[in-house]
Amino acid sequence: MSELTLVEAVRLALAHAMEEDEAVLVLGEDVGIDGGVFRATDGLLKRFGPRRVIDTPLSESLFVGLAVGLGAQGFRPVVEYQFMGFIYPAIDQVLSHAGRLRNRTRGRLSCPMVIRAPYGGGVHAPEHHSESMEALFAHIPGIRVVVPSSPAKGYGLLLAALRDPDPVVFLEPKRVYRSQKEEVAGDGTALPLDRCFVLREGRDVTLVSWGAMLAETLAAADALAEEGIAAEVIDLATLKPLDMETILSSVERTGRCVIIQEAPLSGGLGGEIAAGLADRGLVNLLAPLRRVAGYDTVMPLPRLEQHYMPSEQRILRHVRQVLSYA
Amino acid sequence: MSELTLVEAVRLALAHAMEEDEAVLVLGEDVGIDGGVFRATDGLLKRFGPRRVIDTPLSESLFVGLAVGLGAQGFRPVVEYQFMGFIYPAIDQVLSHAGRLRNRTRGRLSCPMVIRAPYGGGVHAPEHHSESMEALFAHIPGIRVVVPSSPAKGYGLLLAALRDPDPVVFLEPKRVYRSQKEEVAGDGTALPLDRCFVLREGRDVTLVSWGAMLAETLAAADALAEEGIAAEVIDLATLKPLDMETILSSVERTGRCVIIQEAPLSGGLGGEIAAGLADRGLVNLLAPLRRVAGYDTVMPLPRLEQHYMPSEQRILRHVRQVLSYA
Amino acid sequence: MSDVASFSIGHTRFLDAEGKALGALPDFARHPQVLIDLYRAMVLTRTFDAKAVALQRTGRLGTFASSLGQEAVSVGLGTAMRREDVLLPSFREQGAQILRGVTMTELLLYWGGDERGSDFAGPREDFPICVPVGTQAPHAAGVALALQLRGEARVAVCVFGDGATSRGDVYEAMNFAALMRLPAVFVVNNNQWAISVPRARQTAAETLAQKAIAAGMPGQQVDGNDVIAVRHVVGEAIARAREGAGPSLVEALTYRLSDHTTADDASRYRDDAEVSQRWKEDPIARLRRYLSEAGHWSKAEEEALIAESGKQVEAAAEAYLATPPMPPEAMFEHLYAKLPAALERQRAELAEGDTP
Amino acid sequence: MSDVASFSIGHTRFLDAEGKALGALPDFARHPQVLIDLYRAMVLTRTFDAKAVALQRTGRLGTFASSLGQEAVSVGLGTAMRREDVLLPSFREQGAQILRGVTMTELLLYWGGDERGSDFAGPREDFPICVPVGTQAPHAAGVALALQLRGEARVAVCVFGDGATSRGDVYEAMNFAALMRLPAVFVVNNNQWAISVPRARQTAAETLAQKAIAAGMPGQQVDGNDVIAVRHVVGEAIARAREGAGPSLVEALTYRLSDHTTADDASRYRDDAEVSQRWKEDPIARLRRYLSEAGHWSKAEEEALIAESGKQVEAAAEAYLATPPMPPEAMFEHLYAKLPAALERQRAELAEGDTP
Ligand SMILES: Cc1ncc(C[n+]2csc(CCOP(=O)(O)OP(=O)(O)O)c2C)c(N)n1
Ligand SMILES: Cc1ncc(C[n+]2csc(CCOP(=O)(O)OP(=O)(O)O)c2C)c(N)n1
Ligand SMILES: [Mg+2]
Ligand SMILES: [Mg+2]
Repeated sequence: MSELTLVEAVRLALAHAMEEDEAVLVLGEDVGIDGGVFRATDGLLKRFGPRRVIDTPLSESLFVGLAVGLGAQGFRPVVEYQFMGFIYPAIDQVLSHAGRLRNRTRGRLSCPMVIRAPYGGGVHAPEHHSESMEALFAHIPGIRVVVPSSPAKGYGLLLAALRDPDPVVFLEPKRVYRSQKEEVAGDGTALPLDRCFVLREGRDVTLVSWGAMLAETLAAADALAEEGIAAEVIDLATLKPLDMETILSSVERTGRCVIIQEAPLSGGLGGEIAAGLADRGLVNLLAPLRRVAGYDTVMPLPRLEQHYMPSEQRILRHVRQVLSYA
Repeated sequence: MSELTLVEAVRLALAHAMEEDEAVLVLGEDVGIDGGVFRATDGLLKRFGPRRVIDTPLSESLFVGLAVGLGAQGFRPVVEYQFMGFIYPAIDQVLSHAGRLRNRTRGRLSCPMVIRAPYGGGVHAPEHHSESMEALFAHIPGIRVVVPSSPAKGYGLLLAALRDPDPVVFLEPKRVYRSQKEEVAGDGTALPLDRCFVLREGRDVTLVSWGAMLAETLAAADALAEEGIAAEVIDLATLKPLDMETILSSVERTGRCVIIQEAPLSGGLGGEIAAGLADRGLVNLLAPLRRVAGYDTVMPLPRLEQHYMPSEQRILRHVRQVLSYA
Repeated sequence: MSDVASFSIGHTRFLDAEGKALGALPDFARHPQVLIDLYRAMVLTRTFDAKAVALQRTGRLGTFASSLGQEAVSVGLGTAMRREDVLLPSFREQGAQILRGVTMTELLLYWGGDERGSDFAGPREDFPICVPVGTQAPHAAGVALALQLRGEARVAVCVFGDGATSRGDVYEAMNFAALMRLPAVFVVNNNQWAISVPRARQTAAETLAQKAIAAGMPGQQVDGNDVIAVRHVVGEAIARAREGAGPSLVEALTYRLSDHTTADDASRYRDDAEVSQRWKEDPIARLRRYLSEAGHWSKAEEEALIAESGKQVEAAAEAYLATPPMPPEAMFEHLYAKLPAALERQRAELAEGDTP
Repeated sequence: MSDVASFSIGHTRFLDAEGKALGALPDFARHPQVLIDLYRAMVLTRTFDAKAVALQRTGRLGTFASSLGQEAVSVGLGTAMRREDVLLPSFREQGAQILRGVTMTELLLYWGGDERGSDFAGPREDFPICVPVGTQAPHAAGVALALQLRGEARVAVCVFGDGATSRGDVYEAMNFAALMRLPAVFVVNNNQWAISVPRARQTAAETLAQKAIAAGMPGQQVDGNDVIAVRHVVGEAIARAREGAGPSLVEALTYRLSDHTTADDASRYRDDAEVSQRWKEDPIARLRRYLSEAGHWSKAEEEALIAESGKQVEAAAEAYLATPPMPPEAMFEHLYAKLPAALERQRAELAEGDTP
């Protein structure tokens, strides 16, 4: 039981899974002696050896394909992509094979794997290092997409992903990597996949978000609380499959909902949530469903990135508008 | 002026653009002497020669990258991917470069290009040949995504795409390729991008769809008409950027909307449309917003594909439910 | 300028186009029965292909890729493998798959549009047919890494075409396999065409075997119409891989005598004259000539084989045609190990079917 | 087995590590001023790198990739190119970029997080810095195809690192370039490391130059710490490409004396001993020794150069630091040639900024 950062929690979960299951392997660029560019795999090479912690050549389209072969043979590969900006060559293998192998062989072959990648902006990273493209994966059948919002969530959700029999894309908000410390039991207890977490209860409005944006979302909820407005805050956690039930029952009580995402607005996951509410929860809506999101622009380089990312103030502006409907 | 199929209309538009603009080149697998596996480029090699109609090696991750270089040098490459199922290795170049070059160089360099691919199910094609993943592209900043629903739309929209200064992903529903003939002026008149088309006006309910699904959608509208229900039918045509205004004004009149897509439900473009309506059009809604879509499953092989794709009957079932709300 | 590295690509062939031995044959080929079994496997493959094409032409099968003229490649490598090895095929290795226990009924189910065709009752660890060209190469590297990590004396054998050698992921897979000295063998079925693109328009490389040099592993050519040579060369490559000597690439030179698939019309892009020329290299006729000359094969045996192969194929076709489709709900059955609750509503929606 | 193809990889070097000529130098090197200019360019590059690292350490620049120890590669190829040629760099070719007219202020703006750093006032057709490793190789093939189609005597020069040679798209680009005999030259800056992955763990290939063999084009090695050799070998490759003789690959053997970037700590994965050893190969010291021995370079000239380079770099840094950021709306300005109406609402939203 100790206070950990997200990157430490990720490392702890990886070590635990490698300890409890011989089949778990870690592959990626610089995951060995360097411990990964964010140090998420630091110490694993020393502890588990070069047969289970494998530094790969610079071949992004290869890794998920390797994992398909390893998974079909009973291993549980964990593939680290150094940044989400370099994961795109792997979409072919995720879409054409990883998410399909079990179905296309009627269960004869399957390929459990965890595809890890740091993602998102706000850390003044170089070009191509700050995008949020989780929605691309959330549309792909046969996989899971999970995004932790805090150290404890990171530990529990990653453990669950590492034990899951199907492919999981696990996206780690690097803005959270070292920004907060949290108690992490570290006792091997996993958190459930496929469901959202209600971080804070409230009757006036439902705020739905995931990953790094929960910081601004919770800050906005605090600001609202001071005005006597009780916002319910939901952490999506598993983006695919999406637990609409939790969101629906919250909005059934609040009647209002604002969805906050860092990714570009159009085609982002916020649309899926709003669509689910507009169908199954419409009768409960007292106000328009609002999305506060990144713009449909190229993610700006660091000098402008803070103007791109939804701020607490922007969130508050929209929440107030949503609350203004009688 | 003559009756053409979609594949003939595509060919006509390509020929017209190559005729009017020396900078237009066609690249892809088997686009030359074979005329493309669907014959969309048939005759172009003979007419424009091997310098402008280039058969490429089997290197899908290369083509869009080539087009970026060609576009930056003032050419207007048209890249054909044989089937959408093989376009995924190119997402990296579309996302990391094609959609960004103009912005990241502040307009110094740009890369006009048209990325063509047949897509969708319903023609009993082999594995990996029938998916509908347009939503992956509709989330990528800096590009356009266009889907024609008929021969005339195909001709006019493709011409517009070929003249557009920015990258356009042009997805051709192969179920429509030869299923219908339509008058195509063929006089070089382009259709506008960035806006939807109202195919049929109606006051009772708005049906929104795109590409091949408009066949079932219009059939459903016919069936409803016989019962005296007037459905307005909207063809999205340009999926990104999305013309919400046309949809909003329609639903403002009808108060009801059903969105029909062939792609898997979750994370599909239907969600974006519903989300836009649930925000800016909520006050006009008389009934839940319903999406009729493919399932979040792997696209089944031909023996079951018809059960996967939304049928006229399925559409009618949901429209009736939406109409049942007082 | 001083040379720091040099390489060469070899070519192996035992029987010429007339079926004459060019020298001593490898040991296994001294036993007539072995050669007869190779011959029978090639004939069965050709018979199966003909039937599949016929089924497609009559609307009872989907698009199909025949291996006409390339039987020596798939049969040669299929017999060079051990049962416990793992095959990662492209979509033209039915010859090898049948030898490994994939039933012809399963193959027809696959091409007929039924996922059960990839649920092999026989070789449970073999990969299914791979349609996205070259994408099975990374899987082969992954399988080989698994075999190496477990210290098993097994080999992953990956097959793809000449066109696939232009795919970056195939290069990445070979580069990784060589780096890790994985127990893998990559076989290129160089049938000279990638649909309408001839070998010469695929790459400027003099040989496809030399693609191995970039990966840092051995590469060699073999006469892909000489089943004895294919079995021998692939067999040696597999033996080296099994002993831990690392992967290699074998380019089998053959020719696609058929259209690319039943959806293709090769007359649009190649001369019939070229095709008739290539018929003279037919791997089946070649081995038959050798066997008859050597007195190991008679007209009577030939007729019996034709009849027997036909029967087997007919039986498989009947079994295929008699197999009803899966229920629609099957599309949810193996999507995940356990269907997530969030998808239950969709399964229910599917169950409602077309009731308006 | 008969050989059907053979290949060899050559290596070129003119000056040894002590700056002694190993034989006759290429013509251009007979003119002291040419060598002095090469020397000055390398020193300026190193001075710039040092300043950029200092700015990052003091929080005034983002992550930066120094080219310490690799100046001969970028300066050698930069001087081998003609103004009208097109450079497609990775992120460590500042030496070549500066020679081609990219201002040091622009380079600092880029690394400082400002898109205007890629809006080169000088070489308008050169590509910007490319961060996704190897993804500029397909662009180079595209640019070269454009130059070829227009029949221009210009060449696309693409640079990437040893790690990039493991990328499938780099292979695909080289294969296509060779197939089409494009006017392109691919240069590998083999600095022995891809962050923490040493050259030997990147590929089993004995050389990186032999990656060219898979593509069917010439490949050769050059001493990347000998700027004369780099300029000569790359110059010959460019000349061949310009004459229509097709593309080639040049592997420049050098060493990354710095951390990978300012975000890296190389002491985690490599010995200081190795690094000190490699300092003996320093390309700048090497050429300085040669020039001084030959009496073309004095201590006074050295001091003057250091001072002058420092001044230039300081001026560039001040101009960078004095450049205010673009207005937030700039993110919509060059997204499309003309902003689609659908995005106007978002631009308006951005304009509202943080008003709650
Ligand atoms: C990645 C990918 N691109 C395109 C296709 C369409 N296609 C199917 S087979 C084929 C040609 C393959 O040529 P080759 O690798 O030589 O194999 P062959 O068909 O000749 O056996 C193409 C382009 C595909 N299936 N996969
Ligand atoms: C496609 C991609 N993968 C990973 C990274 C992260 N990264 C940046 S540089 C680098 C190593 C590149 O090594 P090399 O090609 O040798 O170039 P060098 O940095 O040594 O100049 C890596 C892995 C990246 N920028 N792009
Ligand atoms: Mg072929
Ligand atoms: Mg390097």
